[in-house]
Amino acid sequence: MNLEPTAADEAFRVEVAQWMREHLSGDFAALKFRGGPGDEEHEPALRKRWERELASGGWTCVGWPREHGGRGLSIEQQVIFHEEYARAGGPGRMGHIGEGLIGPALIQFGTPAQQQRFLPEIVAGREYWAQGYSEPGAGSDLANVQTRCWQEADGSWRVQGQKIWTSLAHESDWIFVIARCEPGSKGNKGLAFLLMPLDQPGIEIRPIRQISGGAEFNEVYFDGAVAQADHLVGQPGEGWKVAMGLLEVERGVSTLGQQMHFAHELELIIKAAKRNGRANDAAIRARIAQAWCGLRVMRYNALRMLSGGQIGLRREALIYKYYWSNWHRDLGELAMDVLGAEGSVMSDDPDVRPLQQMFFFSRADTIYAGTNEIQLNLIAERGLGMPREPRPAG
Amino acid sequence: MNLEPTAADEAFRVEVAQWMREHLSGDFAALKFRGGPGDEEHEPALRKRWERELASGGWTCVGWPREHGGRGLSIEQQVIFHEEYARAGGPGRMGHIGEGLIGPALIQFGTPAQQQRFLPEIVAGREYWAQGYSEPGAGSDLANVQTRCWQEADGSWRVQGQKIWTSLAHESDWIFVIARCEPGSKGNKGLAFLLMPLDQPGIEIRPIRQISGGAEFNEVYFDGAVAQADHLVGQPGEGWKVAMGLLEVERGVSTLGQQMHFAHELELIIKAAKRNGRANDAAIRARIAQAWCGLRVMRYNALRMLSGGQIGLRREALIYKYYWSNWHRDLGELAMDVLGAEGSVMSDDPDVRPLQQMFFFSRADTIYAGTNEIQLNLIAERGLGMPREPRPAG
Amino acid sequence: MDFALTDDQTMIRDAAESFLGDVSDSAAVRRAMDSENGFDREVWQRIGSELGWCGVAIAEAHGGLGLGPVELALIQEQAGRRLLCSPFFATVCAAATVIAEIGSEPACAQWLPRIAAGEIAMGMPLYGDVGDWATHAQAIQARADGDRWRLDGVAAQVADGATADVLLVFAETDSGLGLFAVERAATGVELNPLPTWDRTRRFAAVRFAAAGAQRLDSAARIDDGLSRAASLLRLYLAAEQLGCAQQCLDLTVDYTATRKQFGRVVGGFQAVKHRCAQMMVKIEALRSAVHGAAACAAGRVETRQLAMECIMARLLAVDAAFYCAQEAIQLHGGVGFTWEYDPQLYFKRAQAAANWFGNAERLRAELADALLDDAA
Amino acid sequence: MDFALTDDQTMIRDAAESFLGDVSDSAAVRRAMDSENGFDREVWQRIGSELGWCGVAIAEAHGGLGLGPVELALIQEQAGRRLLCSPFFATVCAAATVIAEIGSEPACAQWLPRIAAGEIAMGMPLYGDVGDWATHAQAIQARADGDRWRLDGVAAQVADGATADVLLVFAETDSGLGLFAVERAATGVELNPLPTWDRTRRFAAVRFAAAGAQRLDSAARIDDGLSRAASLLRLYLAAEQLGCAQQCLDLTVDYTATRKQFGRVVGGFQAVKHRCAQMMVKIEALRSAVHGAAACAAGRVETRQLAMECIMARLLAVDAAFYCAQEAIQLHGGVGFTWEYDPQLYFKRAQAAANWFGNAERLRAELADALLDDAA
Repeated sequence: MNLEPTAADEAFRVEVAQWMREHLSGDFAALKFRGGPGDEEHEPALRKRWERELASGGWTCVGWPREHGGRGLSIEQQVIFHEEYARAGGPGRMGHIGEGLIGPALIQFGTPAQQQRFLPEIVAGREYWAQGYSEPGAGSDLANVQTRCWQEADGSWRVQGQKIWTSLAHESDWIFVIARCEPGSKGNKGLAFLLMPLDQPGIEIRPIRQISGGAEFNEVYFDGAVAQADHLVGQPGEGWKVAMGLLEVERGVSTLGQQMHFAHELELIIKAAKRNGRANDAAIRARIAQAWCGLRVMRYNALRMLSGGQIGLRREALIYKYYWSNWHRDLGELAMDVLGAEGSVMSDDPDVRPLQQMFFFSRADTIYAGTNEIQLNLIAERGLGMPREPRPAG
Repeated sequence: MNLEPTAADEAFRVEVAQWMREHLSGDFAALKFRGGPGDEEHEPALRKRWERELASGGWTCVGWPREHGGRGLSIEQQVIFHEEYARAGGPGRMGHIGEGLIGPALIQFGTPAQQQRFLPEIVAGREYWAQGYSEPGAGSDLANVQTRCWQEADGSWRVQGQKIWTSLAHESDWIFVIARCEPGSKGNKGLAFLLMPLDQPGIEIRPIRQISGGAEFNEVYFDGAVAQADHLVGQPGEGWKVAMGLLEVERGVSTLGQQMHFAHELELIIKAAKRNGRANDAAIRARIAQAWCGLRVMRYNALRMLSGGQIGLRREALIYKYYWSNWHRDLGELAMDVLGAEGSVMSDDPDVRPLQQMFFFSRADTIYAGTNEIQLNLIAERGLGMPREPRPAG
Repeated sequence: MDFALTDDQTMIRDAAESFLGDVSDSAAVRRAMDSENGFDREVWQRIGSELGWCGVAIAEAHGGLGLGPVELALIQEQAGRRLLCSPFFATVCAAATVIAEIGSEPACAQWLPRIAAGEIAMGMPLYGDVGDWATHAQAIQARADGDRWRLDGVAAQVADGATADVLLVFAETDSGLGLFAVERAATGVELNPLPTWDRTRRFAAVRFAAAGAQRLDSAARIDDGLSRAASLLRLYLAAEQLGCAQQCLDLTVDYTATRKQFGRVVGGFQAVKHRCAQMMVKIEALRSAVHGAAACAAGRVETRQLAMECIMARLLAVDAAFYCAQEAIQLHGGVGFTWEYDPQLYFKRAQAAANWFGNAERLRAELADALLDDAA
Repeated sequence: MDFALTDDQTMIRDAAESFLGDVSDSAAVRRAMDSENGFDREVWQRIGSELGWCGVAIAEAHGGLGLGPVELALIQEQAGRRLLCSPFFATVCAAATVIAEIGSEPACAQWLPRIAAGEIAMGMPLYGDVGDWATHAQAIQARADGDRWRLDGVAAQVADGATADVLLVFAETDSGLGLFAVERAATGVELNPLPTWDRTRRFAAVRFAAAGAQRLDSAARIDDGLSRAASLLRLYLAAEQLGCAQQCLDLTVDYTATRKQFGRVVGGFQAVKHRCAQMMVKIEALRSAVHGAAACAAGRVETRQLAMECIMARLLAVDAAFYCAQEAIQLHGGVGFTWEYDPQLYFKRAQAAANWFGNAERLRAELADALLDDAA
């Protein structure tokens, strides 16, 4: 067990920090600390330009193998990259679905042709992706897919149905969709995983306005929308395997970058508390201390995840979503309690507005990607071997 | 809605307080504030004498109808009696099972002969009762009764089985038992309700030592123990009806007396906090304030219960057990946090020991008479009409 | 001792439930939220004229019905349940209470009948505890100008400030705190409507520049009166939040009764049932607290005891309203944080209201002072 | 950067798990609780001689194995899991750490080898934060008496005070705080064993009346050393509590897997599953915290940062140990609060330990001072 960085890692950290300092400037300076969850609608065009700026420095897809256009960084260096990116105030990544989800899935499950068609565009920041998993009737029951697909005589696929909670669909070029290709199949059997351009007649995107007033989520309606024959990933019927591979990938090193973002939020809270005097209240002080503890726990928990699970048999991975989402929701409450009545008024202050957005948007943290209730079921069943929830036929 | 007392009630309050002041003296002074939950083993003989002292003043069974030997007090006066009893430090009542449970059950379901045999002894403080409901395998599932009974040729009943959590069985003369009289019956069908003397060859009492070291609970083993033919209450097979009637009675006016006891505990905590300086800590102060709020809630909630349920359709009765037991458990934690390291050492100080006992014994509050989990099921199902828990055949 | 409602009280409650269910359903609330003034004038007029709620707690001598805190709390509970967008809260619960508790007899005689008749709407800041009122008053200086007064300074957040006919503020005079009424349309009054997250109750920042004002307080009443007024305001707000919390639970029980996941109705999962049960525990505890405190306010209770009772009710209300709104969002799942479903409305109200008339921490501290200075 | 255990560390952990599973099962713990001394001498001797744990974190120069906080924390976790009744905690985790961090070189050379060899047991008070140590030291006055010192005063709660060979206490000298060793059997030492609720770790009140003592501290080391020692003590206690919490969860999962209610295994109820899952969340968070803080302690971390990391671990430990013991009782149902079942043992330990080396409130306040004095 050794937390000391090597000299090479230290040098790499300096390199990233310096690049960020030099490039997150000029037009891009306005993007600092913007575009995160709850703020994803901020300046999408400029943020796409920023993605290409990153690409020009070789800072997209840093964890992908070199043969697929990535930088092939070690885990340690990926962590350092994400930390320094976040520390510098690097904006929320427009390309994260492509880089973090569909790219790795194509590297694992895609054909060489698919890889050649899609991966370079993701690396270069030229094509953006949206995900089509959740459905209105399914909620946390991801496998309850009602969207249908069928193959035409020419080999192309047609899709009919509806997806929901698709973030930034209106800013994306492509969507990956999981749809039922075997009529009458149930649950995770009989599904296909398809890649589809969003700009086509059979697809309609409708924004979902959420609690904070923004609308980064969408409903996506498919009415006979088309996917090319060679844009099926994996075999028909095995879409679930591809989809689950993606969800695993979601728990990657980027979590340490997320934590830097959280740390920045806690700094804003401390700043606000000092400004308005709440920093003198014992109860607020105690809660700030408690929040800081959570930050440390998340850091060490992530390091455990990256160390190969030797300490604790990957139980740390199982608790992570529940832990951070509830911690973050609490942080939102702390922020508003610190702001007091001032917090009730929508603010333009760059030190205040992010805290307000965080407060409202963090309400979604404990719901999306597995609600608290689902997470606790998983922890009990997979982590503790307790009996599974009964699932009546129906 | 009117919380102002009448002049007659005020006079009655003075009468009770004065009687208590005069009689809870001499030998009995040592009983002040003793004998409550967690302390029930304190001086049983003296406390039985105290019961007879109460009887001599007409202060036992104050809510029973006069024709059954009670005082026939109104609800308001019963409340006043219990409040003043507790305020004066009246000790935990040795006779409360007789007075509060089996007596009312006999008044409702007993034969005239049973009433004449048993009620006067309860009123006079000459016979003490224990209850035989819970069984080792049943826990919260009260209806899962395994103890069997059968009728002999001479009409007497024999009982075979085991009961558990029988408080003060070793200090009691009689026990009421619910046992299965119809072999093969299940759940709440086919049960009989029997009255049995404890001092007989077929009954063995074994104390259960609990967390605080005391042993006021017992296991009671029945090996062909006998109940007289005329000591069956209600019809064979209808024992559940009698038993449930008892549980309803448990939520009576005595709850307001219990609250005075709680208030006394909070006073001890405030005293301790002032003594050792914790009364200056903001967090302790906040928790004391919060505890006081809970006391007020319980008082008003009890007044709602007594007002006939007009405000809120008896929902206040449904939440009461859950509310008070969790409040009390929290109070125990507050007490120990106030005492600090001093609290880790068993104390003889009459200002400290009751708080320690309360801390440990209140762990049982959220378990006995319906665990938290059962209470929440009941609230959801009966209070909110949500679906019942599935009960697989078995 | 009788904790039951009288027949008249039950009638008032039932009428409020029925009326507000009609005129303040979700669609009506959303229309009001999107409107410039933030409320429906017709509903407000019906409340004043047809229903007579404006005078419920005002003495008969001042043109009211001479009922009291119990009745007004029952109406407030229904108003909270329906998130009634209306000048009712600032005018009837807040301003009328403050005037009645600390106003001079001429001031009461001038203003209370007009409020009772539903003729005027008043705006008022919803500051924290009594100590805060004095602090905030320092931001406004009052100087005598013949019979009248002139105000200079700012009130940061005035409820209904942009729409009320008259604004009621505390200001600093040479001889201490005073209560002043200013016509909203008067010269020297500058209004700045605030974009609050909760759109169901509007606020404006107000700047006074030598604005003409009338002084309302009676010096002799101010000490005791401020405390009693603060207690009543907390009670009315607690009652409102009881209604908010109840509606969150009702929405959640209804939603989970039909929504299916994993082939089962969501409401059948024990975790969901237990969460709803815990909402109910908090709500019924709050209901007991509100009714208890209201009964105290209606009875002969000394100022200090009343303060403790109303702090208690308000403390439970802060917690229950936030918890139930939070759980309503959580148990609605994905739709819970959308604009389209109602839980977010209650959540925003709960967050905003947490700061009105004292936040939980300040309330607990105030209560602890009373308890720990008192006990032997 | 590597957060994985080395092979040696894994071996130490596995050996501790296996040894303590044998010698410190529930029956053994109960025998020790009922014994006069409170521990099994044979087990203590095997720990010292056969297993070599006493020297794990002591430098090789002082006869130890020269390993460090990571290894000792791993042993402590298993000791906590099994509620090991032993002088190990007071002697090896507490006394040796304090001597190593603030002792003079001669004192270290004299005492650490004896501890490492398992030759002696030491008793020590487990005061709260560093500030407390100074306050409590004022209850004991030390005066020089030639080469040696004389102590007068009281130490209210000394861990293993009645059985240790040597007692280690802080006392007030003319020139400030000093650390002193006193033979338990010395003249002028009066011992009063305390009837603590937790019988798995014993305490005694100690009165000194001109008791002969040796001074151990090096004046130059005391400021920095006190803080580092406090950090390590908190870490070792946190590791122990991690083990306690884990065992509470394991006992509960096992019990609920067989116990039936309403015709179903109790562990199948969603409410029970979720509670167990929440225990696991707290435990795994604590595990991350303990391993992170241990890695910091083993590395090059400045005193102030180390203090923050160890407070963090200790804060999580207080909460997790109490919560898991509480839930173990609750989820065992009726038997949960009986003497016969083990949850009560962990519950009493959790309650007692909440006061050692700083309660949660003090720890949070200390951390807040560091965070809020620091941030821009």
